[in-house]
Amino acid sequence: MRKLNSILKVENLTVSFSDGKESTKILKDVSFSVFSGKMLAIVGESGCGKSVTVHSIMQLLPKNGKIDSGKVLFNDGGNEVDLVSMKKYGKQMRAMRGQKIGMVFQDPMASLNPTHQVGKQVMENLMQHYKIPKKEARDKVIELFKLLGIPDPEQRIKDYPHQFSGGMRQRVMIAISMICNPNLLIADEPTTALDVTIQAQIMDLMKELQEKHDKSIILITHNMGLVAEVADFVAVMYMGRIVEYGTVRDILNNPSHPYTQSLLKSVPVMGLDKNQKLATIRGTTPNPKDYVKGCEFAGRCDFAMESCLTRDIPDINLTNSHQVRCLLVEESKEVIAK
Amino acid sequence: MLKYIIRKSLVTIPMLFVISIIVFFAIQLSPIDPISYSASPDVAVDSENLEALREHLGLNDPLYIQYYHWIIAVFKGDFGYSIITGQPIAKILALKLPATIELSLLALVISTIIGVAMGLVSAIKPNSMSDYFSRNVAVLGISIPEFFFGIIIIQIFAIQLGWLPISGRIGVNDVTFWDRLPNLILPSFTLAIGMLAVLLRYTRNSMLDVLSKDYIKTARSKGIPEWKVFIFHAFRNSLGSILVILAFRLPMLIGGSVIIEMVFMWPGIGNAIISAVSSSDYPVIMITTMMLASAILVASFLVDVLSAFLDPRIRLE
Amino acid sequence: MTTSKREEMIFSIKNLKTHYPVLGGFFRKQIGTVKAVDDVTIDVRRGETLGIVGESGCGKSTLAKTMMLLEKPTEGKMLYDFNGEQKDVTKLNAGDVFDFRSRVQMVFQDPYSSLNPSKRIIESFDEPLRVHGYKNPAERKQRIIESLRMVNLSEDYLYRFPHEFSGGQRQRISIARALCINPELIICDEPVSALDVSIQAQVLNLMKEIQKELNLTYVFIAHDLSVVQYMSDRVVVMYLGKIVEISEASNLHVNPLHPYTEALLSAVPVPVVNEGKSKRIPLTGDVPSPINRPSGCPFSNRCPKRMDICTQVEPPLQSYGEEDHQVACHLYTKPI
Amino acid sequence: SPEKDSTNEDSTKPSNDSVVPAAENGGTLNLVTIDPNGFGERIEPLWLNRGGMHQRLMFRSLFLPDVDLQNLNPDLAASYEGSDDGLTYTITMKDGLKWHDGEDLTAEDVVWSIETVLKATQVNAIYTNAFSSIEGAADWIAGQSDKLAGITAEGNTITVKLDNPVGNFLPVLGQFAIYPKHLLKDENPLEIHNAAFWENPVGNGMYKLEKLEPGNFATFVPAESYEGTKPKIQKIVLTAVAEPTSAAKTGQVDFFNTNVAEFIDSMKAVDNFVAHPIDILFYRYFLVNMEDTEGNVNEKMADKRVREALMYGIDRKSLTEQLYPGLAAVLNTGVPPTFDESYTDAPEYEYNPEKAKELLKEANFDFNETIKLRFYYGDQTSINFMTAVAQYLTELGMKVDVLQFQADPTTELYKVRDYDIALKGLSSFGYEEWYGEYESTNSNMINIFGLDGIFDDGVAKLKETVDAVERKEILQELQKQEVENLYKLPLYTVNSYYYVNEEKLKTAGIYGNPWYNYDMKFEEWEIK
Amino acid sequence: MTTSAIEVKAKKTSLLKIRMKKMRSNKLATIGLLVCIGMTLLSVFAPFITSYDPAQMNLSNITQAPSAEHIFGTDKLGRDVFAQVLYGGRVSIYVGVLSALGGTIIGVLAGAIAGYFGGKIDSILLRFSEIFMTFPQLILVLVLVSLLGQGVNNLIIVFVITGWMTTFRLVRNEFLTVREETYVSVCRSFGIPTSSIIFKHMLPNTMSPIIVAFTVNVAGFILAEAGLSFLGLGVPVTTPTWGNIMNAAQSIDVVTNYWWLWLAPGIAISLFVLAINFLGDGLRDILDPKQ
Ligand SMILES: Nc1ncnc2c1ncn2[C@@H]1O[C@H](COP(=O)(O)OP(=O)(O)OP(=O)(O)O)[C@@H](O)[C@H]1O
Ligand SMILES: Nc1ncnc2c1ncn2[C@@H]1O[C@H](COP(=O)(O)OP(=O)(O)OP(=O)(O)O)[C@@H](O)[C@H]1O
Ligand SMILES: [Mg+2]
Ligand SMILES: [Mg+2]
Repeated sequence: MRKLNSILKVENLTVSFSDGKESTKILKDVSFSVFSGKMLAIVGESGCGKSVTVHSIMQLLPKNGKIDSGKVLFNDGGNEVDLVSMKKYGKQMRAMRGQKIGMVFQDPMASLNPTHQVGKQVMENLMQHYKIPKKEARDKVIELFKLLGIPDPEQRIKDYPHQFSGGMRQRVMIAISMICNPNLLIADEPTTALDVTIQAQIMDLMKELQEKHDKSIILITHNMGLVAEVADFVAVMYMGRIVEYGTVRDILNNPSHPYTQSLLKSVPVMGLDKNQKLATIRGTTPNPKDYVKGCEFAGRCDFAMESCLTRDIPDINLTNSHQVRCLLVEESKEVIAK
Repeated sequence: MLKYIIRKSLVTIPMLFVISIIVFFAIQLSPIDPISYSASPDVAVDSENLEALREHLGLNDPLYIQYYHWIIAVFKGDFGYSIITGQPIAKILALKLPATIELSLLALVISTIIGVAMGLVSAIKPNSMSDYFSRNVAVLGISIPEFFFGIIIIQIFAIQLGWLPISGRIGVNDVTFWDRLPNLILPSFTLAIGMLAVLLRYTRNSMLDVLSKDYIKTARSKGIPEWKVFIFHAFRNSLGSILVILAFRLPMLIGGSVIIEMVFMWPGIGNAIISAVSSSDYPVIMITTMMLASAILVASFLVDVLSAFLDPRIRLE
Repeated sequence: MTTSKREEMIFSIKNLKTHYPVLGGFFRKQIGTVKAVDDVTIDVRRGETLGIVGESGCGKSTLAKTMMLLEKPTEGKMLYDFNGEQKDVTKLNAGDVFDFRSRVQMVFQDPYSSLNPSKRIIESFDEPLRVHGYKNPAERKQRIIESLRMVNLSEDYLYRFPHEFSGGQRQRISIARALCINPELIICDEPVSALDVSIQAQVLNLMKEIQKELNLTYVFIAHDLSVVQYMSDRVVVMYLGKIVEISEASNLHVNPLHPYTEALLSAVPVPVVNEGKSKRIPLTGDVPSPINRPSGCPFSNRCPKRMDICTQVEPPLQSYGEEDHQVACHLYTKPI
Repeated sequence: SPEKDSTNEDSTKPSNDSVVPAAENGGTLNLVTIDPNGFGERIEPLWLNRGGMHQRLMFRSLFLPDVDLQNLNPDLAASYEGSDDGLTYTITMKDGLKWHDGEDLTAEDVVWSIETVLKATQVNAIYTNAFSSIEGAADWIAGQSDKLAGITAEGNTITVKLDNPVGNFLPVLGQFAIYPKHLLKDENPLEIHNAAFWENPVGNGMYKLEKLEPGNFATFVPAESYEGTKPKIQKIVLTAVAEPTSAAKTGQVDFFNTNVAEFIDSMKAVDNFVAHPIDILFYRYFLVNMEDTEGNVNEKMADKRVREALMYGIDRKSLTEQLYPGLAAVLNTGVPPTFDESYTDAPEYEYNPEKAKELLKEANFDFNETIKLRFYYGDQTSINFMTAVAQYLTELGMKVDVLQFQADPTTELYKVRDYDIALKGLSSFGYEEWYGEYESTNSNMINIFGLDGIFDDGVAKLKETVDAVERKEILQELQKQEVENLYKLPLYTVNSYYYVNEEKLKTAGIYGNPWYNYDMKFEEWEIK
Repeated sequence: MTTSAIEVKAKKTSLLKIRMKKMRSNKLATIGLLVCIGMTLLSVFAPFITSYDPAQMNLSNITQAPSAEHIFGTDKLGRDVFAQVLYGGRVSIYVGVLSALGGTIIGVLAGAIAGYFGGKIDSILLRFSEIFMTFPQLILVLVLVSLLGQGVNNLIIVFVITGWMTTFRLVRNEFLTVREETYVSVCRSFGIPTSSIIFKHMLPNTMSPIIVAFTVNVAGFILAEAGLSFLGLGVPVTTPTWGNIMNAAQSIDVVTNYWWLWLAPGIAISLFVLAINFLGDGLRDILDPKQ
């Protein structure tokens, strides 16, 4: 196994949203790395901060969102640059977006401009970053469309988004993010709006991009099955924190955070016996505003201890690739150590 | 696209037809006598020949026959005569419309440029000082009655300061547009105020709406400069609704100029309408109504075509 | 048609068609038809959970709404068992429709819009109860509290507004509301699709418990095959308004017959590392629009096992192998 | 054109007179029509209203009356002769008269004009009244003859035979504008006022139309064909303004007349203009609707004491003084008090609300009934006037409802007739029109007064009589009857003002009724 | 008929509380509301505020500039302008509110029916409203006024006839959206009567835009009344309304020399309409569920 180079390192990222006068911490101390040529999956329930994380990386947070602290170190061909230090819509940051980092959003219909031809929308990205003639750009787009399995690309680049099916639209989105050949691709729930058969097509395509073209990918999803199939690394988020991080094997075969465990067990799998009960998590996701101290999951955790709510929870390295943010693990580790 | 345009334009014909029927019969219901103009009550007139004229003009025919004659004549471009002045209505229109169009167009240009620009600035920086200012200007603009506004600026700019003429319009043929401009400024500005306010609000709202769309995020994720995001994506996409409101307002500019023309004594179609209405000059009322209705229909047709042109979802349906 | 006589039929749908007109042209004439549900025949048995699965737009919701008499069927019969008497519910008089509605209820997909945002929870419950003959206010309130308890919600919630609840709670409230008039059959149209996995599990568990407790019959619709399989006794697979396969739930993933079912199964990601990838049956293309469906078998244009006959003749739904396993595919067509 | 260049040169000052083409010599007279609708695209026909200055200068009649409208001077006619019985007139035309287009103007034009006016619709009743006494007029109007029998032309001589004497026949001819037969003979008389002719009319007067810019202005220059004294003013420019004061200030107008109180008020501030007030017979009065359209008596108004009460209850004097300062004079009968023929015993109805209330009480007036007060003048002064009247009546304890007529006034006044009292105006040539309204043959008024012809004899006599003394007697009688019946409530006469920019314009100083044709000695007018 | 006999506890709901709070924090809307109420009260209680009768003439005291005695001066009949503005407000506000109410009721009824049922009824009503919209409003008003006759109530009828379309379209569109909400299907699946679904379940959820539209309409009708009366075509000239008082300012003479005749009523109209518009704008934000 060759040495893994990280292409992106997120360090202690903290983001808050203001709502009038109040401000709520939505991301707390988020740190993770994305390795070259690997796919990192971020999983977690709705509202846990997955999208905010990637939007912070791209500096595309809405106006009321603010990065309070932390670094986003991007490896730009050997140069490590901190994206957070760049001006939001400045030249430097814009040079990153689209060219160095591509992004695919959840809803392919809403994410494409309905009044522009799809070809134009792809070309726009290319021509923003490379001074090349239109014709050449067009040829490149056609080429990419072919590669992404869009039939009849010469004709279809003139079409408008609404003339495409959901799956095809998502391919166009991927084309937009890929046209400048970025090394890092961020896909925020790219298949949630799609049917399973189409989801399978899109995921195969992304896997192929990653493997054949050596791209690094951040995939956001809440489908554990999908994670198992395509991801190399997994970060599990809960309430703005990464509670568990590791390789896909670490997480699926040895889930160590109670949250991860229940998440895995709460999904029915094919062939599950009808009479077997699904694992559930008590209660509902609390409001991030109400957070005071300790583990956010403590209130719903079956193994919660007193200390869970009173002290800061450290990240604990189980192996050098597997980290968990849970006191249970700390204790059992201590036990092992003893 | 062509098929779409043809289809849309075909819909307007029955509408016009229905409107012509309503206009005709509504006015027939009122007690207005179309030939009483020959007998002003201020002048002693012997009314014996009026009956002959009534017969001659077919006014004793059943209504549907009268309607038939009227609509056929209108189709042929014969709009009949004003019963007050005896002038052919076609000529009245030919005479008055240019003045109104001149006024309305200038108002349109002023309000569009200022309104859209202010709306854009507002939307780009919502809740900023300039946004706050623009929004209040907009509310003010729709709240002050235009005649009051007109009177105030006449008082200020014409009477107190004497910078601009109070009223009237110098002839079309003798001087260039630039010579008429001093007379145009006050009325067109007054006329523009309301429209400006509406456009400002509309532009702001639709820009804000579009800016919250996901595809704006996509555009930003391409690394294109913010101004391009605003212009090529946000403005381009809100243009549709802005143009819609613009086109819908267009005939209202003509209709809405009635009061302005009155205040500024502008010899346009609005003034003609007012005097037609206050003197019950019903052939003129009918034709001007039809004209304004057609203008509105044309405008809504334009709206359809424009939105189709701007929005491929409609165009390619 | 072979159905088991062992179990009692509660709702039997025969050759049901629900078509929507496509309007267009000069005079907004009908220029086509969306055959949202086309020639569907199903029997719902008392006490069972009948799962319906299929991709988006295949007509699941339309089928559910038609069964609930919210859409008018274009053709076909729907026989409901009114205490032993079978009546065609498409031809009921107003009073009987009412009776029907008190026996059959529906839970909808979207927990956020299924509660009236301007009404307190109690108000959302009150009117259905009143309409269904609970004249006494105190009795109504009692009934509401009971049904809320059934879904593990306390009566404190009675006077709250929907926006004060999470998605899972709302879906539970919706279920409680469907239950409050004591129905026999509940049609669930994707009740958990909009929920997070952990909440989904809560709701699924709850539904199972209630079913046992009240001896309910479910028609359970979802697009997630594993959820349907887990919930159901039998599973109906739909494609483009048609049923392509009906199978025992436990048997489905073991012995799928129809190529579409196979493909669907293979596309479902399994949360186990390094498995499944190799087995995937790639399906090319998208689901065609129900307006211009391919001739012959609706799946013929995407089917990896397509034969010549498939584009010409529509395969009938026939039993294959076991009695309760039906499939509409030429691969299994028995010579008649 | 050279005029255009000159305007462009001094385009530094954007004054309105830059439109006005400069005259070569003799100066330019600037006239205006006051019309918020701006300049039209034609010259108005003259048979309904004899018209403004420019019309008077373009079209002539057989005679040119003095400023008093009675003494006639020759104009198109050289001389006339009337028979003693007043039934035959022989009029001799001048020789060599020409239309502005060079065609001969002959007796034929006059005969044709008289024949045509009888069949035309937009015609002042003074013509129809006078000319329908011509022999055979009834047949002619009814289309039963193809010639108006009573009028013949032989060479230069026109002979008119009347069925009965018409007192003001010749003064009427002095007002009657002769139209060119050769240009209008193919028009339908009913619609002659709509003829395209009026866009470029060919006249016979001192000035001819030079150019008419529709919507803009018209210019007039002295006509070569005019046989009289050539005028000094070489050009007349006619434009339209919405209100004259600004035009007066900017020099857009040198001479105009108006009877609008507001303009008269605002003209006080314009120094270089001199105001010349003139008395004219422009009546304002209340028409009392005595019968409804079905012929039932209007109970509210039937009692004369009620009508008297109204006269006492409205302070006409203060109203006219405040609303029409210097412009209106209170009227008690059809003959204004300042005139010789006025009936001195006529009650003056001095403002006396107590008496009014008493009268109402005596008449058992039902105060629960609402009095419908209507008017059709839209100007602010009239509105104020009506508002004030309503207030006076309210103070008498009456319920009033004041509205401006919605449909056309003629229909509202005579056909719909949903009113009790309506404000009406009447522009009269003589007293005949005022009293003619009482005639039982008056097709409009008969319905309103429901008269049984009590005025008929007197009015007929008045119409026939020329002699001033006799006329005075008849008028006294008529006024007495009028006072007795009180069907019309006389209010005031609105006079008129001429405004002359005397710094620029020198006139002959003769100012008469602007609605009628009279000799203002225009040839003497000069631009200083 | 008791609707929900289970008494709904008058516990102040958080929703209402939030809205009240929002209202209070929206200064312009609060000021707008206060000004509207204030001016309405001034008009209603005019007799307690001024001793002058607005109709009382005093021909010896005409066109007086404002003074201590007549704070807004007197008009051409010597009437007190302040009293006229006060009393004029009564009619102006009455016309505005009643017309808006009528237009809203018709618009809501038609819109609800069109939006809920869709199909043929919808197309017919839509076409109908299109025809009304196509007519130049001013002319329609004028023709109707000439048919019905002048008068305050007739003007209101005319305004209602010509002014229901915007509310109709708004409500229709709202209903088209709300119709897709699941709870409507829920009601139907319970067999709740259609009228009850429309008016008891759907209508309350479209109330916010209706209320906003109502305020906008009140402003619009007050302006329309003023415009028509200014032209002399609205309310009978003897009824004082803000527009009628300004009718006098049609002549340059008045504009130039008697500023108090038009300034006071002009400001009254502008202020009131401005206040309503600020209130409406505020309500738009306050009632917007998205905010
Ligand atoms: N513009 C915003 N203003 C205020 N809070 C926001 C905003 N956007 C997101 N949030 C909050 O941030 C938190 C995380 O949101 P985020 O969109 O990252 O969730 P997610 O994990 O992507 O969920 P999903 O699976 O639903 O997409 C949520 O609690 C949300 O309420
Ligand atoms: N009212 C309607 N008018 C016309 N077509 C309709 C209507 N309702 C549904 N359809 C069409 O009928 C087909 C089936 O729709 P249906 O909602 O039943 O699908 P579904 O299986 O429930 O899909 P999903 O999983 O997205 O809910 C679709 O193509 C849809 O576009
Ligand atoms: Mg997200
Ligand atoms: Mg569905």
